[in-house]
Amino acid sequence: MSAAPLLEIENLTLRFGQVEAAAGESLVLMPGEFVGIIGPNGAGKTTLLNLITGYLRPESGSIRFQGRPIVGLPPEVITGLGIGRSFQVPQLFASLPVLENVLIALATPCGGDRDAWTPMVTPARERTARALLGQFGLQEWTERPAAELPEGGRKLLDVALAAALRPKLLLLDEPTSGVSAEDKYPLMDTLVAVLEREGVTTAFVEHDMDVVRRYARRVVVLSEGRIIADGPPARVLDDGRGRGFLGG
Amino acid sequence: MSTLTIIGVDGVVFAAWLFLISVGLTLIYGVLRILNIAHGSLYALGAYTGATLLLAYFRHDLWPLGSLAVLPLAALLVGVTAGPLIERGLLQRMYGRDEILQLLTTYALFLILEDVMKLVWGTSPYYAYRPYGLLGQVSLGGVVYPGYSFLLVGIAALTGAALWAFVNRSRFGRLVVAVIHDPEISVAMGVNLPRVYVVTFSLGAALAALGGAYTAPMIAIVPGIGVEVIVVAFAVVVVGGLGSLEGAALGALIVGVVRSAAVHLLPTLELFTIYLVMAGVLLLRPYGLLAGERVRRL
Amino acid sequence: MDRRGWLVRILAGAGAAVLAVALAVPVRQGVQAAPAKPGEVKVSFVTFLSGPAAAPFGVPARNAAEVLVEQLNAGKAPAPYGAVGIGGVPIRAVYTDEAGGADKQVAELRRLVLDEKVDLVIGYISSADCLAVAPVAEELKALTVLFDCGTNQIFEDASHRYVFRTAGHQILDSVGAARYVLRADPRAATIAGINQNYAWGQDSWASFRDSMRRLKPGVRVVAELFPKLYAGDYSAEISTLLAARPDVIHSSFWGGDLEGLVIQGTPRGLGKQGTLVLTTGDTLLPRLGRDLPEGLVVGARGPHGALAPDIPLNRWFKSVYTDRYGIRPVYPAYHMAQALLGVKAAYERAASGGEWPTKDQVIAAFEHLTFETPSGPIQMALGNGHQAVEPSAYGVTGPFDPKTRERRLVRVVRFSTACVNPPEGMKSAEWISQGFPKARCP
Amino acid sequence: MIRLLVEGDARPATAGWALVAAGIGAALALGWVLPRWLTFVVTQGLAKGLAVMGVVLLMRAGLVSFGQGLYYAGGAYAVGFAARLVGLREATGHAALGVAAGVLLGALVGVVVARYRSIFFAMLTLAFSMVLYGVLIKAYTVTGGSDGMPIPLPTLLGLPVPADRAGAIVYDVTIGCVALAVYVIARYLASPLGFLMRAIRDNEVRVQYLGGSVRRAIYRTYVLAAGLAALGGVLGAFNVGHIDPDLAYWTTSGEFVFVTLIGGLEGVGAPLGGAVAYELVKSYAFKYAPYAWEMVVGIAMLVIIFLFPEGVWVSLARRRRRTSP
Repeated sequence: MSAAPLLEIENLTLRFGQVEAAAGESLVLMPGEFVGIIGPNGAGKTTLLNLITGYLRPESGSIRFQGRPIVGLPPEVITGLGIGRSFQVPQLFASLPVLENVLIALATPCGGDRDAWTPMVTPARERTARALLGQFGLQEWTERPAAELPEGGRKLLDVALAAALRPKLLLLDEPTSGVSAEDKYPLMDTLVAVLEREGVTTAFVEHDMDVVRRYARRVVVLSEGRIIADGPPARVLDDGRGRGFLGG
Repeated sequence: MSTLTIIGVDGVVFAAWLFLISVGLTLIYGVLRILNIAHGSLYALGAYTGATLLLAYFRHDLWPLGSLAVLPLAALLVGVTAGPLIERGLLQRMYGRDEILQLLTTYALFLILEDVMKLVWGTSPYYAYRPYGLLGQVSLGGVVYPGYSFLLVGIAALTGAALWAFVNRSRFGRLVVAVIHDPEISVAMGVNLPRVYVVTFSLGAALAALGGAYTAPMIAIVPGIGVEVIVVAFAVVVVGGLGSLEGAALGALIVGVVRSAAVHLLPTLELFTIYLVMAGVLLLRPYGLLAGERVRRL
Repeated sequence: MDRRGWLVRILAGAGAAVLAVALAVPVRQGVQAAPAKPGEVKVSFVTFLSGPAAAPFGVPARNAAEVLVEQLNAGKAPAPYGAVGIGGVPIRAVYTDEAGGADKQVAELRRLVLDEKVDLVIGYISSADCLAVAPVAEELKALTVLFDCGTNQIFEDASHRYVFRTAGHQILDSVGAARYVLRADPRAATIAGINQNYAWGQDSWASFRDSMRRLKPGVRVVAELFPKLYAGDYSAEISTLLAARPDVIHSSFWGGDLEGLVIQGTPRGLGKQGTLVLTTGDTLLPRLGRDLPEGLVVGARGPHGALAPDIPLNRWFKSVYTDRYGIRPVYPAYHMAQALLGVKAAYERAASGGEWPTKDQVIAAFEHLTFETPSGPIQMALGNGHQAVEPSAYGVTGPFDPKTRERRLVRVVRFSTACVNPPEGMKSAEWISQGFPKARCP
Repeated sequence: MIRLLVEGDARPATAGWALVAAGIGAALALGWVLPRWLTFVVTQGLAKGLAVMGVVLLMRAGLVSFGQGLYYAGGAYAVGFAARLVGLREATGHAALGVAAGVLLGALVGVVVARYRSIFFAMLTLAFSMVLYGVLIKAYTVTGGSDGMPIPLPTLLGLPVPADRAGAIVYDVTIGCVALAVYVIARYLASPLGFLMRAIRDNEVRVQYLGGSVRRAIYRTYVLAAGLAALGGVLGAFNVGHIDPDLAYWTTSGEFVFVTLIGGLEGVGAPLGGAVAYELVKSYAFKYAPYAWEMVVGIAMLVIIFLFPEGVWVSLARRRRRTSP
């Protein structure tokens, strides 16, 4: 594994009025890591993802991806550099069939916003899309509009769309929220299996401590826009500070 | 110096008229989130109703100044008839549907109302200019202005103040604000949403009609007078910020003064002023001067 | 379904409507040969029936057509138009709306001529429509009489065989206005214009301004305002005019705009400090009655309305029109009468041999024709006999006449056709800029 | 239609091309059979249909352009200027110039409007077309003002067009241009950009997070739509033989938007069929209800909105599919 960090965050700050959403966060992600980000509501977890992906712009601080500063770039450019992302509320093309969702995800990074001439649907691309849906266990739903998927399926498709980009870094925002208790582990098993096979560096925001304990290799704890703990799950989660902030 | 005075007076008089014709549009958009293309038709409806009432009034040889009080009656009439009819009959079926379809619905309404007015009032012009000369003349900067122009300014100011008080001080106004903020939560809190919608739309319609009614004594009322008004009102409201009362006032003032300056100093540009102001403002502030950008939470 | 499926659908989409229409259309009939006397003459009248030009122009013109067709078909018109309909054949009128733009009117003309098979078309108030329709009428070889539009381009920039215009173009209004103003006030030194921002307003102002400069060198323009058509509110423009204090203010406003200008300007003294010239002001007289101020210079785009001569044909026209519609005819109605009576005169002259005339015979008879109208005799003098010349007349609003319920026009001056129209073969702009060569004025 | 593409075979069968050729041939032949006034109406419908197609392409991303008249007029006036000022008579040159003018205008205006959505997009496009309208009226020494200007009969590939055959020839040229435009649009709809516009309508955020620039996608489509409208304007100018500023007035653009209601958003041919049908209906509404034709159009709109929200064409096609075994 290479020693160069994939993502370096330094002294990130951002305020929403009186609330400090980021109060000088610094964080380094190495290639191949699988990191869980936890913290109470309003700790700035989603804000951190929004800052990295360019949806929000920090007031100060720097973000480097593979050594390149990315603050100020629009989301589509940052995505193009190799950072994929899923959302708390899945961001899908709800009225389009599931297969088309993935086909668009495959075609868009290859100049989909400028190519008005070559057909989007090629046999090769369609095979890739079906294979990806197979990996995520969505092969039964290919022809149905994404809006008809159950919540777990929507979450999976949301990640599948991000994964279709073959990102170097994948940021998942609460992949198991809104999913029933008995579906959580199968969903995470599916996700982790795919992502590990592809060797994608992953950071995921999560509320369920059991999920974090079971899947994360490293845990970062956020509170009021600060990183208050960072380390292996066993140490961080059993540490009193982490526990206290998570409300038990 | 005197040219500046004239520009200022003309600008304010024109701004008063602009405010009257556009404030209803912004109110309706703010609450119902529907851009009412038929707004100009409601203005025309107000002008026709106002003229009809004025003609009836003068037929009875009553106190001439009383005619000025007949005009709000016309607005009220349009508000309580056309307002609920359009909102209940048509628009309520469109809530929550595609914005494009909402826009097209009001466009269809505009086409229908134009011909309905022709069927009701015919194609011959209506004149009701008697009130225009009733208030005497005022000389400002060497130029004579009719008192009526200042009545218009007064009515616009009064309307604006009354609306502001209504929205910010009355109980119903607070309900309206709640609905603007979040229709779903306000329903959960027991707000009668259909009632808020029908009252707001009728009020907006009445305001359009008020603008029309007070314009009636200045012009010959003929089919088609509403068409231009739509575009002008849109521009004013977009400059100020869609859905903002203060924005409508500010937009009207800016457009009014810029246009009046153009008429006096650069008549060739007069035609474009309204669009230039609109394009310029939107380039700098994409959602108008007094409207915040709504950021979507992820 | 495969890709073929959607290609077929594209075709279906593009072609289905075309095919459906094609099947529904009956096979075309052959071109008519030597004409026998027909059962009727089918005339299409195209005027504005909707939009802002309907009330001031379109409807009065349509009404004039309607009442005249009734009268002519009943044989009740006075000499020389006593024959039933046209040459004994009743007229059948088809009324069409001029609204919808020039492309719409071109489509309508094709439909009227090719599908509805009208014998001739009388119409068009808008100059844009006249300019668009004229070449199509030539292509269709359809006899078309333009009755009201004012542009001078039609016969000055092209020559036509099937197109006639029985009204004078806007030059005579502007030249007449300039001559009248300088007669009434030879000391006038500053002029201003408020005209609608479209071809009619722009052309009218340009030819008035140039005529003034030509007739009285040194005349200064102090304001040129072009508010947009149907603007409604003219407060700022009126302020500008009042502040500029010109000796003469020219306006070719018409319809609602004209009335708005007068209503808004009167209480502010517009027309008191200088002369206000309204070239289409005749329409105001019956509308505003006593409320129209005194001292306005008013024209009627020729000797029409209140400026029409007191002759039997005019008295008859005024009375049948007023009886039917409760208001006296204004100049668009007179223009319509000119067109219909001109057509009748041309047909009857062509048919004087006893046989029903061919289209070519009607055209030959129409060219250079002089015929009687309620406005006096009209001569097809310009454009190789296809364009009428009219005299011009202006007057000043005077005391209110309770009998007609209008203000009387005083100090009326009539300018003969040779005084206010360019000679044959000369363009209007050149005629004015060269100082009105060959003009003969009283 | 898009769904069919996903499963479809990438290359059309030769039988398909034969059908296309036969269809175009049949359409061309119709021009010499139909009565002249009807050829005119159909040509006019097809010319406007091209502008309507542009509106449809944008509407697929949820954007209503109330200003396509800007490009329709732009194309038409490019022909007018070329004929009047430069003396260019060749129709193919006119067409190329008109489309270039439209694309150029679209490329400039698009920089501004591609930032806006919903009502702001609608109003800004409207404002730009009204500015052109104002310029056309104001600059009357060049444009002829509100009177417009005549379009002389052009030559076609160097050959003069005889006046009595002009209608049929313009119709055939229109069919040819429309066939070409349909091909381009079909490629566009099947392309990543075409799909992306539907995706933008559903979810702009996701498009961004797939690395797609929403603004660029809208911009490119806007320019394409401008080119289509300009081509329509060129053909309309040939057909009518006269142009005036009303082509840029917002009610012209409103008509284009109205026709999309008839055609719906999914077809390629439907906007064309819709435009032709609309021209015919307008023709007859004029004839039978000269005082109330706007009302007829308005009521028709409401009926369509309430009964066929996806457009008459698409809704009927769907109903047929559902009822067929």
